[in-house]
Amino acid sequence: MDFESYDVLVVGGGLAGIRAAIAAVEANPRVKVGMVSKVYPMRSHTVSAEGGAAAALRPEDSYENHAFDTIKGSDYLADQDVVEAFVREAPVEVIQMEHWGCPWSRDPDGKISARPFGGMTTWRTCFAADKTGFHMLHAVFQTSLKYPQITRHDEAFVTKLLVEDSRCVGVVALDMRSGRFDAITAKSVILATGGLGRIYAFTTNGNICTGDGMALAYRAGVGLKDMEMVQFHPTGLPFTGILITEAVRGEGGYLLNNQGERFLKRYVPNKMELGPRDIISRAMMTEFEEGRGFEGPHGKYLHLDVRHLGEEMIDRKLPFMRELGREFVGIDIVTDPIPVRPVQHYMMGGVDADISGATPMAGLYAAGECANVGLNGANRLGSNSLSECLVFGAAAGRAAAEYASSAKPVTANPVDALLWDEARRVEVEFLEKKGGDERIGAIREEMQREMDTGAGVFRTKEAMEKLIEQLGGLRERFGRIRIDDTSRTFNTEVTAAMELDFMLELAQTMAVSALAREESRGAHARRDFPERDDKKYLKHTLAFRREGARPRLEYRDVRITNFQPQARTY
Amino acid sequence: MPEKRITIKATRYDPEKDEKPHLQSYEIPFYDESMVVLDALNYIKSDVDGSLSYRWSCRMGICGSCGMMVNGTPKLTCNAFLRDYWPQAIVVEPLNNFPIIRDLVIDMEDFMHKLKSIKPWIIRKQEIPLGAGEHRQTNEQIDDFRQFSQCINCMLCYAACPVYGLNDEFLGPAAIALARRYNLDSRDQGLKQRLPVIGDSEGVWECSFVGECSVVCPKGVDPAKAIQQTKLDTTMRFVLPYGNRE
Amino acid sequence: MSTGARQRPALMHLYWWFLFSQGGVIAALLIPVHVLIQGILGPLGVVRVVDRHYDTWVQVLGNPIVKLYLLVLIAVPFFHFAHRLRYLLVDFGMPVARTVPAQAVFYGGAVVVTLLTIWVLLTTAPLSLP
Amino acid sequence: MPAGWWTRKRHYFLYVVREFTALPLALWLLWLLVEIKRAGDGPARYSPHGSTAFVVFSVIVLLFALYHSVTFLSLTGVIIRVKLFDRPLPSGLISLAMFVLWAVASVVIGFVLIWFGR
Ligand SMILES: Cc1cc2nc3c(=O)[nH]c(=O)nc-3n(C[C@H](O)[C@H](O)[C@H](O)COP(=O)(O)OP(=O)(O)OC[C@H]3O[C@@H](n4cnc5c(N)ncnc54)[C@H](O)[C@@H]3O)c2cc1C
Ligand code: SF4
Ligand code: F3S
Ligand code: FES
Repeated sequence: MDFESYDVLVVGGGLAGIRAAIAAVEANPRVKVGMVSKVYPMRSHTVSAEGGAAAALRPEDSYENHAFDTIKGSDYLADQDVVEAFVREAPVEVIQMEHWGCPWSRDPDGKISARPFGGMTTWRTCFAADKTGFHMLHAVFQTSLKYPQITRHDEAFVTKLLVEDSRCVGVVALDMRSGRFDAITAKSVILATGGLGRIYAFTTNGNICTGDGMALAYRAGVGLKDMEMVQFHPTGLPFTGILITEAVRGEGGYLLNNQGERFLKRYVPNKMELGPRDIISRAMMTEFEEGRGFEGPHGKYLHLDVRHLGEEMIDRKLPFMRELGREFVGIDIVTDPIPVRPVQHYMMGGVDADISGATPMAGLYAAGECANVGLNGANRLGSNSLSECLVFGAAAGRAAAEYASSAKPVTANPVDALLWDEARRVEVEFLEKKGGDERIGAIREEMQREMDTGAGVFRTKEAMEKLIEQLGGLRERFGRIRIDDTSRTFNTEVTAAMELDFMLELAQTMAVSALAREESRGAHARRDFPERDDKKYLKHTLAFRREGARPRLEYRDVRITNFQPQARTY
Repeated sequence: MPEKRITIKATRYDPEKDEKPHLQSYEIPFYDESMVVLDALNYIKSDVDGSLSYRWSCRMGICGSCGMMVNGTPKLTCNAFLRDYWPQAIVVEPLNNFPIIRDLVIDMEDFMHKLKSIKPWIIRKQEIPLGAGEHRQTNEQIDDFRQFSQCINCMLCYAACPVYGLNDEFLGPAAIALARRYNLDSRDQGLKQRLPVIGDSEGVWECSFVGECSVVCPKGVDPAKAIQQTKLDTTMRFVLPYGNRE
Repeated sequence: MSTGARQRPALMHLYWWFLFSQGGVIAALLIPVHVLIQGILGPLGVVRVVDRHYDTWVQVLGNPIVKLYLLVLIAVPFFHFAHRLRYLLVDFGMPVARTVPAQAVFYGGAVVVTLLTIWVLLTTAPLSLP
Repeated sequence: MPAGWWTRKRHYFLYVVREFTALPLALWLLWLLVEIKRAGDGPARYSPHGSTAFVVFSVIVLLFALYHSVTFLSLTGVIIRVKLFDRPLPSGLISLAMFVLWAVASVVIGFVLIWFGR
């Protein structure tokens, strides 16, 4: 059997994945890079990022300030050496994106402009109107087309990592179009598969954000770090969960309760609308609980008001928000307040990776939202993620190219057997499955509902224990699923089933990790343990898979360099 | 009040079984005024018939994957509201002018090649080093190409263009709009390299300015304008005695 | 789609398009008023028009500026018409209209009309300077 | 692509009409050429066209001609880019200028055609 073989294989065609692929080629023009993605790269969810990418570019800013804001934002769970390296690289990467054609919005002098963002103490968020992710992704994807060394496998769904002698040597991918299973081997593999928002019912994430890469690594024995840390964004549109960017508040929008009051003065008096996401989301939930929210057909909501900014400003800086309001809510944000409520948005946790993206498994790297390199800790600051994709995508690309240059080539022998096993597994579990009676849609919706209640903005022991139990039941039901689609051609039902399989696994690690962290830190807010506990929990959680049992947890100290933990008030 | 219902007729085609595509009818509840055609498809897939295949992801009109023919017009299904059609049935078909892979999924490899052929990246005679910082560019200079940089590659314009339907060698609206996006970028110096492709017989000259591409474009790109402007600019370069031929 | 080694845009198309657009402008700006006055108001006798009487018509036609104007008015739009009709045939499912021989026929036709116009203008009313 | 694609949508149909204007306009210009040629026939034999059929034909041509002018001139506004003080002029303004030009040209030509008539 023959198979594609690369030096570096990137799984994921989002910002992190493409950045990694280019970095690998630029590090060593002789490397052959493969890029697998389950959707065409420009469909990756990076495309929906709106607000901007943080980089200390302006003279009045400094690396120290960016580092401190990030660490404080993380509620001191960030690894400080990683943060310090990140803030130095971010400006370089933003300039690199500029050279690749990203249409950054500019200051009058022609330099890249910046806007204020939540939890950042100065104007540091570079933006391309309010379609930053869209412009960055298209710029980097189109730039990647000029490298003949990069070969793409579009619409190929990775189902498993190929591991030989505890070294990652490639992946098994289902080619959506032909229904064929291929082994795609490589001397090193980079996971850049993005977030897992679809584990929740109410999320800003797109349909493809199902955490596949995390699950792939987890199944291969790699630990998942800080899986309890899930970010809820304060301003999602009710019903759809479509995001209204934080830039709306950055540009001066107000959050109002049903009394027309800027209620944040009771929660983050010094920062008001520019407070960090975790605190504002909690403030909003508290307003709901105390009866100061609006009631709508899709539940409670509050108002985000930009009417005072004026039409000219809105059209220049927030045109996409106006478009979204008009098309999806039927309002004009120039004259109407926007209904919003907190919504699942980002996964701080992810595949355990170090500052160069290396995971504990030889040959396996991770970058972007699916990785946890220790940058975001317990709460990511808005606009740090796009920069993270660039900085750590590039780092992983370079490291993987370096590793590949000295690694042994992959041999066909075990790969063939592994491929055959995996193809057989999918066939038995999904394609040829007969007699099941559970709809995957039903299981997925129930999982999402349970996660919304059990692992939402506020958490309690009881709710999480119930959640874990429910997830166990869902796992059992998943064993009896029914697949209507028997075709090999573009079978999206089988891929949806595999995604659900991944998500059920991840949901369990999230709930178990969250239950074990008996404190409140950043996005992890426990009603039963409302205080931060640095003595016991200034540590990363690591979850390892155990067959048929709850994951095994380990803890690892957070690396502190220059910033000693203090109380986190804004 | 009894629950409202709506009928969706969707194209079904499985190359392993069917000779040609046919429509299948589904009646589903229309339970929320904000429901879009994509929600209806998702309802069908999750609760009625799991074998219906289509692409989607962002459900906010930015990833470009959910384009289909809705009652004969190319639309982003995540942005086509059921309330605009109800109580009539809605016919959902794969985008016109493309080969069908399966059900509502089209084959867009052709565009991926065309996209690459126009060299959609910044071309410089002399790269400036990263250490030298950014190229200076004013917001007004960005305005020159802003519109053409909004393309989400959704392929609605190709589905709407009869010229592409007749001759799939035609470079087509989105690819030319993107070429123009780079040609108008003050940082780019690659016009000369792109001209042979966009100015070829199957490039801009194939377009007869039907203009439907711009009508259906969900992002206001106005590819028809990009194409005609390219024709004019190219002509100026070569026809006028003082044109810059390089 | 040929993405080969071609170094320049397809020059022939470029010239055709140039003539097409010029013809379009001229047709748009000039033709309606001629049709209105010479085709409708004149024959109906609503207004006096130069071409209703032999002497005024010949006198005007003798003017070299008028001759030049008429050449532009009649000949240039034909390149526009040729272009549009050729593309229309393609749109109606006749790809032959795309070929070089078809181009020769259509634009050749416009050239013929141009020559014809020159001949007519030179042979009818004798040049008379006003 | 079915041959009748252009009948399926109003916009496609209008496009085909727009392109089709070429034919009536061409015929009318050919008539004008004949009219000029006949000026060579001499004073005795010259008689200008004036039949009802010809007037009806001209009315139809006029409708096509107006359609051509309106579509062509407004589309021109979209295509032409003019920058004044480094800011692009709005396309509406360019179209407007084209329409003004059309009006002026029509008045001047109409004036000449009528003034020299007798
Ligand atoms: C609505 C929204 C707005 C945001 N706004 C901002 C912002 O303003 N600033 C900011 O910094 N961050 C923002 N974020 C966060 C940020 O956009 C994301 O964290 C980031 O884009 C993730 O990029 P990525 O490359 O890791 O993953 P993605 O862009 O999600 O890409 C994942 C890739 O992996 C591929 N893939 C996944 N699974 C598989 C599989 N099994 N097989 C093959 N391929 C697979 C997919 O096809 C895709 O190409 C926002 C996020 C959202 C949802
Ligand atoms: S030009 Fe418009 S319609 Fe065409 S692909 Fe781009 S966004 Fe879609
Ligand atoms: S519809 Fe087609 S013909 Fe030209 S103007 Fe648009 S590409
Ligand atoms: S789902 Fe992304 S554009 Fe419709």
